[in-house]
Amino acid sequence: MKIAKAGRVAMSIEDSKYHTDKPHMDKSHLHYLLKQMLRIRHFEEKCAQLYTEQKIRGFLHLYIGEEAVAVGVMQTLSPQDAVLATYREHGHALARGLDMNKVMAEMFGKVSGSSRGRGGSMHIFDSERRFYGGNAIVAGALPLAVGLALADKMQGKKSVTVCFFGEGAVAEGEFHESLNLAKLWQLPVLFVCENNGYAMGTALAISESEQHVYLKAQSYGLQAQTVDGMNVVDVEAAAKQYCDAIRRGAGPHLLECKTYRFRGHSMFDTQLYRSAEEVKQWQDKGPIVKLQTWLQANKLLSSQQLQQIESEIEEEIEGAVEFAEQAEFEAESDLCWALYTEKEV
Amino acid sequence: MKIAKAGRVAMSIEDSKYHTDKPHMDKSHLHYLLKQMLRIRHFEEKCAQLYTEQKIRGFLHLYIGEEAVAVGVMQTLSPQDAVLATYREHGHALARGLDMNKVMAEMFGKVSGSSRGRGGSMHIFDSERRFYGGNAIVAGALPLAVGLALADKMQGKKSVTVCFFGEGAVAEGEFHESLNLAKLWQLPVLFVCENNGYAMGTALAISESEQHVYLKAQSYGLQAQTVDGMNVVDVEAAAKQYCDAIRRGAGPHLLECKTYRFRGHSMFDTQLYRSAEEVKQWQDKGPIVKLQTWLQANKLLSSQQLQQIESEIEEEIEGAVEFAEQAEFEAESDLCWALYTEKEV
Amino acid sequence: MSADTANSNKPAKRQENPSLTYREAMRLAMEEAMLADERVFLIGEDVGNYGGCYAVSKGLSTEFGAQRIIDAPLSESGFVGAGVGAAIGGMRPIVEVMTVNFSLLALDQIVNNAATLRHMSGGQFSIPLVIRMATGAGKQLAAQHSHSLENWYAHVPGIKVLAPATVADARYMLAMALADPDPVILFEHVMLYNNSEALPQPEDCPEMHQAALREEGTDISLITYGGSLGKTLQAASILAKQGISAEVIDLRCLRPLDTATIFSSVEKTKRVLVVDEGWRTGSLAGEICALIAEHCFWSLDAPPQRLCSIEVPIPYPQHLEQAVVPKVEQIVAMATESVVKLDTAQ
Amino acid sequence: MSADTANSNKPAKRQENPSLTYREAMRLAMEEAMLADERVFLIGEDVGNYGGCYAVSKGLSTEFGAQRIIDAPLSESGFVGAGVGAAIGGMRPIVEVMTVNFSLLALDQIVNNAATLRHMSGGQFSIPLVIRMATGAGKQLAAQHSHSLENWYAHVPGIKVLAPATVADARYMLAMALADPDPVILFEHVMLYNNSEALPQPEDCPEMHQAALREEGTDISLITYGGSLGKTLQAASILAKQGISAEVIDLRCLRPLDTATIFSSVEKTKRVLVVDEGWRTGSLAGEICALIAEHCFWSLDAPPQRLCSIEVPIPYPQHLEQAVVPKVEQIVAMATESVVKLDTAQ
Ligand SMILES: Cc1ncc(C[n+]2csc(CCOP(=O)(O)OP(=O)(O)O)c2C)c(N)n1
Ligand SMILES: Cc1ncc(C[n+]2csc(CCOP(=O)(O)OP(=O)(O)O)c2C)c(N)n1
Ligand SMILES: [Mg+2]
Ligand SMILES: [Mg+2]
Repeated sequence: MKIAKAGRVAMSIEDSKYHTDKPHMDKSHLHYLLKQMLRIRHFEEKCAQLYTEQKIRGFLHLYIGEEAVAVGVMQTLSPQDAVLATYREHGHALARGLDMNKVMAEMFGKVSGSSRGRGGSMHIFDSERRFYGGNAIVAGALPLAVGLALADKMQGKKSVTVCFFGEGAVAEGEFHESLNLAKLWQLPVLFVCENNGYAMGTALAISESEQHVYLKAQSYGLQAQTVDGMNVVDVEAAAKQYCDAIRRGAGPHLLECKTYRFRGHSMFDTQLYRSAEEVKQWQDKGPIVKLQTWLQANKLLSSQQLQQIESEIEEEIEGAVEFAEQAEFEAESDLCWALYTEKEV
Repeated sequence: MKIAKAGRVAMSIEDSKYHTDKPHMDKSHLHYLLKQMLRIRHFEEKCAQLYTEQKIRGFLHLYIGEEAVAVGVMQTLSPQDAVLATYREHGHALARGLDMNKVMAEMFGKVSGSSRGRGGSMHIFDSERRFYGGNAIVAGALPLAVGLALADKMQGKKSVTVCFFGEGAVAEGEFHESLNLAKLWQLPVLFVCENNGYAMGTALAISESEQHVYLKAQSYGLQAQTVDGMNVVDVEAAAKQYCDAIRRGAGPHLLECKTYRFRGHSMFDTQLYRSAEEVKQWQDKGPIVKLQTWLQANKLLSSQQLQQIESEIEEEIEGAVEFAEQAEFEAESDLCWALYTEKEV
Repeated sequence: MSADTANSNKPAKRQENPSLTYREAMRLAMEEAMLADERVFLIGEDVGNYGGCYAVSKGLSTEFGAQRIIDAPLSESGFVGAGVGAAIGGMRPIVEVMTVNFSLLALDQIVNNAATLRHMSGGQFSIPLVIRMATGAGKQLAAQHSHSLENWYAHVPGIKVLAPATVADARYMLAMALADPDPVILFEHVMLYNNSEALPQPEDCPEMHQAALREEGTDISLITYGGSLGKTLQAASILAKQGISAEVIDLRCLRPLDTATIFSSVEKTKRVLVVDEGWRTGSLAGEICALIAEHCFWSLDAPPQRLCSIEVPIPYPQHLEQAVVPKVEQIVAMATESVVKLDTAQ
Repeated sequence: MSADTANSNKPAKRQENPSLTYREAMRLAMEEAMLADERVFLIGEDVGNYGGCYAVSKGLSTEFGAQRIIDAPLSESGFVGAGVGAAIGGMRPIVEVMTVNFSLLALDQIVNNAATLRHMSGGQFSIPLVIRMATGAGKQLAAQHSHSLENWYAHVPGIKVLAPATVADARYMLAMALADPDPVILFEHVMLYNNSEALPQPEDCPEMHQAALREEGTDISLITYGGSLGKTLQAASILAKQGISAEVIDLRCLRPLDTATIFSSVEKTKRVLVVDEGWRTGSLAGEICALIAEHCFWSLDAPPQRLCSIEVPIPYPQHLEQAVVPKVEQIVAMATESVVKLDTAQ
C-alpha cells in the first residue's frame, strides 16, 4: 500500500530519499512503528518515575527522543541477526522483542529479569534473541560486534550483526580499530551511530575534529551515510538498504542517525551544557510527535486507534511493573553461580 | 645556489613538487644530507656486526633504507622543537644531533650511554635535545607527542613536536585518539608516518582497509600529504613546508613518507613475507644511492669529497665503538637510582 | 548535588574551619592549586561543561576557562598519555579519568610511559603528573562500573598511589601529589564524596607517604584504606563496646606502603585484620598480610586475616552488591574471632 | 630457529616419544586442535606470514590458510575483543597477543567483557576463548618489553590463568584450555621456548587446575611457576647436595590456585619460599604467602618467604636485568636461611 501524500506536516515520507529501496510502508506497519516507539517512550517514563521511587537504582539512561533509531533499524533484522548496544539500551531491547516483563524485572534487579537482575538498566541480555547487551564501557561493544560477525562469516551464516553506539564513542580507539578490522575482513556488521550531539555534557564539536561520523566511517572504506534519526521511516529504509547490501556480501556499513536525547544523560544530570530552548526545538521534531502528527493529518490514525495503542501499551507496562514487583531477588547463595560454566558447552 | 638540472638519473630534484617552498638546497647542504644519511647507514651496519659479536643484545631494529626520512625532517627543526620516535630510532637520534659516542654506548648498555645504558637500542633519550625516545610500544609515543605540544602551546612556545611512527601504528587506537586530540586543540605537532610497507611481516594491505595514511589523516581534518621517503630533498621540503605552517599556528600536520626497510624487522627476521626481488627493487632506489648518484652525475660530488665524507664517518664510528668499549657498565648498586625524583623539580 | 561551601573569594571562611564535603574539599584543593601555579590544569571527560561525573570540578570551568579546565573526548589512552607528555613538557597536569573502570584503557600509557620513562631514560626528566579517579562499589552500577583496582596500580614501580579516605586528606593530599615531582595516582572512593567533616589544619595532616593511626588500640590492628575506612571505624567502636580494643590504620598511601607504621602496630597488637574492597586473590590486603607474615611472624599471636570482596563481577541489586563487599558485621566477627581464638589458645 | 620436529603427517614419530622444544610443543598442540575442531582458529599479530614473533605458529598458515591463521593489524583491543565476540558466536578462537606487555592495551576487553559477560548476563552464554601471550624478562628487551603481569590476570574472577612451565605442559595445557568453556589465558615465558624434553603421555599430565609436585622434599616447600621453575629446580638440587630436602611445586594454574596442594606441602615441610618473577609488592608470591599465613599459620616453623623481582623497570644490560629477576643463588640462600634459622631456633 502506497502512503498518501503528506499534507502540511513537516515530515514528508513521500520525499524520503530511499524511495526505491523503501520497505513496505503500509498503514499497519506505520501503526506498528508508532506503537513500538510509544512502548519504549512510556516504558521509560515509567522507569523514570520508578527511579524516583527507588525501585530502580544505579544509573538510568533514558532513550527518550531517540526511539526512532532502535525501532527503525530493528525492523530490518531477523532472529539470526545479532544486536549489541550501550548502557542506553532499553529501547533496543524492547524493539528487539525482549519480553517487557523481563526487561522491567531486570530494572528492578529481580531474578526473573533478563540477566537474572544482575545487570540492571545497563546490562540487558537475551542470548536467545542474540541480544548481547547492554555494555557500560563506551565503545566496548564494537570489538565484540566484529567478533560476532567474524564467527557468523566463518560459519557461513547469513546473519548481520548490528552494533549501536553514541557519537561520543567515535573518539575511542576501539571505534577506529573495529571499523578497520570489519572492513579488512569484509564482515557483516552494521554500525549504527546514534548521534545525539552530546556525550554526557560534551558537545560533538568538543569531541571530534571531524563532526560528520559518516565521513569518518568512509575513511575506512565503509559505505556510510547520515540519516534523520527522528524519522523512523527514513531510519528503517536506510537500515534496510544497508542490511540488504551486507547480506549480499558488501561488507560493513555505518549509519549515522542524527538524533537527540530529550532527558539528561542519566538521572543525575543538571544539563548545564545546553539550553532549554535547544531541547524544546528538538522535542518539537521528536520521532513520535512527527509520525503521529503525520498519520493523523493524513487520516491514517484515528483517535480511537491511537487510544487502542495507548491502552495496550499501558496495560503491558502495568503488567510489567506488576511482574517486576512480584518477582524475587536472586538468593545471595547464588551470587557466584555462572561465574564459570558448570560443564562443557 | 640553484641546483643544476639532473642528467640521466632517475631522481629529479628540479621537478620536486615543493618548488616554491624548497629549502636552501646548495651543494654543501646536499653534502651534509648525504653525510648524515651515510653516518646513520654505516653506524647501523656497524651495529649489525656488533650484534653478531654480542656486544649489542636484545632487539635491534635497523633503519637502513629509511635514512632520508629522519634526515630530511630533522633539517627543519630547531633546538626548541621536540622529537619522539619508535624502537627503530638510531637514525633519528643521530640526525637530531645526539653524540654518536653516547648513542653507541647506549647500544652497548654502558653507563655513558645516552640513557645510562638502561634503554639500549630501543630507548635512546636526550632531554637536552628534546629527544624523548625511543618507545617500544607501537603508537605509544603519539599521545606523549600530543601532550608535549599541548605544554608548548600552553606556555606560549613556538616549538613543533615531531612524532615518527610506522604505518603499522596507524591501526592502533592511539593513532586515532592522538590525531583527533591534536586537531581539536590545534596543536603544533608534525606526525611523520614512516610507511615502509610492513609491520614486522604484515603488509599494509593486511593491516589497513585504507592504505593511504595521508587520507586517513585528512579524515581528522589534518593537512596531510604523501612524499617520496627515498628522496631526502623532497622529505626536507615537505617537512619544512609543514613545520612553517605549524609555526604559523595552522595546527597539526601529517607527512606520510613512502619508504622501505632493506633489512629484516629485527635481527631475528627470516623475511618469509617478502621476496628478495622486492627488496632489490627498493634498494636500487635507496635514498643514499639516489642522492649520491645524482650528485656525482651532476659533478657536484667528487670522489675525493666522497672519500672525505666516508673517512670522517669511519673515524666517528670507530671513535664511538672505542668509546663504548671503554665505557663502564652501570653499577648494580645504582639499579634503582632515578626510579623516583630525588628532590623537587 | 549539595551547594558549594568552598569559595575562593571568601578566604575568611576557610579560617573558621568550616565543614566541607569530600567533594568540596577536593575541588577546593584543585582551585587552590590552579590559583597558586599557572602550570596546573585539569583535563578529563566532562570536567568542564558538565562539572565532572561526580561533580568534583563543578564551577571550575567558569572560574578558569576552557583553556585550563579541558573537556577531553572519550579517549582515555590519548588524554592520559597527553597528560604524561604535558608533564614532561613543563606543565603540572591533573588528569581526571572518570573512574578506575575506564582507566584500563589508559593502563599502557600509565605503566609503559608514566611509570617507566624517567628510570629508563637514565633519570633525564621527571613526570610531575597527577591522575585522579573514582573507584569502588556501592552505587549499584553493576560489574563494569564497580571495580577496585588500587592494588594493580600499587604494584607498579615508578608511580605513587594515594587513597584519601577522609575529607582532610581529600583537601590536602592533592596538594602533596602536585608538589611531588613524580606521577601520583589518587583514588577517590565513590561513597566518600558526600562525607562531611570540619577540616583540621594542614600541619595536622600526616605526610603523603604516611599511614594514619585513626584509632589507637591494643588487641588487634585493623588495617584499611579508602572506602573501607568508615566501616572499619564503625566496627572498631562496636568492638570497643565488646571490650576489644582495636587499632585502626588508614594506609593513605598505597605505594609506597608505610610498612613502619604497619609493623609497629602489629608488633604491639599481635593480631591483624586487613579490610580491602578489592577482590581477594591478589588483593592489596594479601600483600599486607604477606608483609606482616614475613616481618612480624614471631610476634603474631594469630594468623593474619583479611576481609575482601567476594570474587565475582559485582551485581546490580543492592543486596548482592552488599554481599560482595566487606561489611561492618564481618569485620566485627572476624576481629572477635581472631582475638577470642587467641584467648582459647592461651 | 630450530627445525620443526613435530609433523602431523608422521604420527608414528609421536609414539616414539620424541623430544620437542617448548615452542614445537605449543605449535603441535595448536595444530592438533585445529585439525580436531574446525571451530578453532588462531588470530594475532604476525601469526601467519611472519610465523609468530617467537616463531610458535611457524608453518601453520601454510597448513591451514589465512582464513584460520589470521594476521591481525596492530589493534590489540580490537582483535582481543573480536576474539571474545567470536567465542560468543560459536567459534573457539586462540588469540595470540604477542606479549603481556601489549596486553595492557586489551585489558578492558579482557576484564570488562571476557571475564564479565557470562556472569553479568545471568549465565546466558559461555566464552570459550583462549588467549596466549609471551611473558617475562631475560632477553634484554628493556623496560617496556619485560613485564611479568600474571598476577594481574590471576586477580580477575571469570577467567582462568595457566602458566605452562614444561614442554609437556606446553603440549597438553593448550588442549585443556580449549576444552574449557570459559576464557583461559596462557602465559608462555620467553625463556622457555627453546627448552627441549621428551614428552610423557598425556595421561601422566596433571589436570588443568592442578599444581605439580616437581620434586618431593621434606625441609622446605619452594613454590613457583613459569619461567622460574627451572631456576627453582636447580636450586633444589644444590640444596639437596647441602643436605636440605626441598619440595618444588609448580603452580601451573595461577587462577584458580590449587591451594590444597600448596597447603599440604607446607603442612609437611613447615617452611616455604615462593619464587616469582613479578615485582614484589602485590605479586602473586605475596598472595601465596598470605594464603599460607592464613591457612597454615600454626604449622609454620618460619615466616613464609618470597623471592621476587626488584621493583624497577627492567633495564637493558644483562647484568642489571639479571640483578632484577630471581637468581638460583638467591633461592639457595633464602631457603638455607629459612631452614638454618629454624635449626637455630630449636
Ligand atoms: C570508556 C568509558 N569512558 C567513560 C565512560 C563514562 N560515560 C558513560 S556514557 C558517556 C558519554 C557517552 O556518549 P555517547 O557515546 O555519545 O552516547 P550517549 O550517552 O550520548 O548515548 C560517558 C563519558 C564510560 N562509560 N566508558
Ligand atoms: C603495542 C605493540 N604491539 C606489538 C608490538 C610488537 N611489534 C614491534 S614492532 C611491530 C611492527 C610495527 O610496524 P610499523 O609500525 O610499521 O613500524 P616499522 O617496524 O615498520 O618501522 C610490532 C608488531 C609492539 N612493540 N607494540
Ligand atoms: Mg551522544
Ligand atoms: Mg612499517
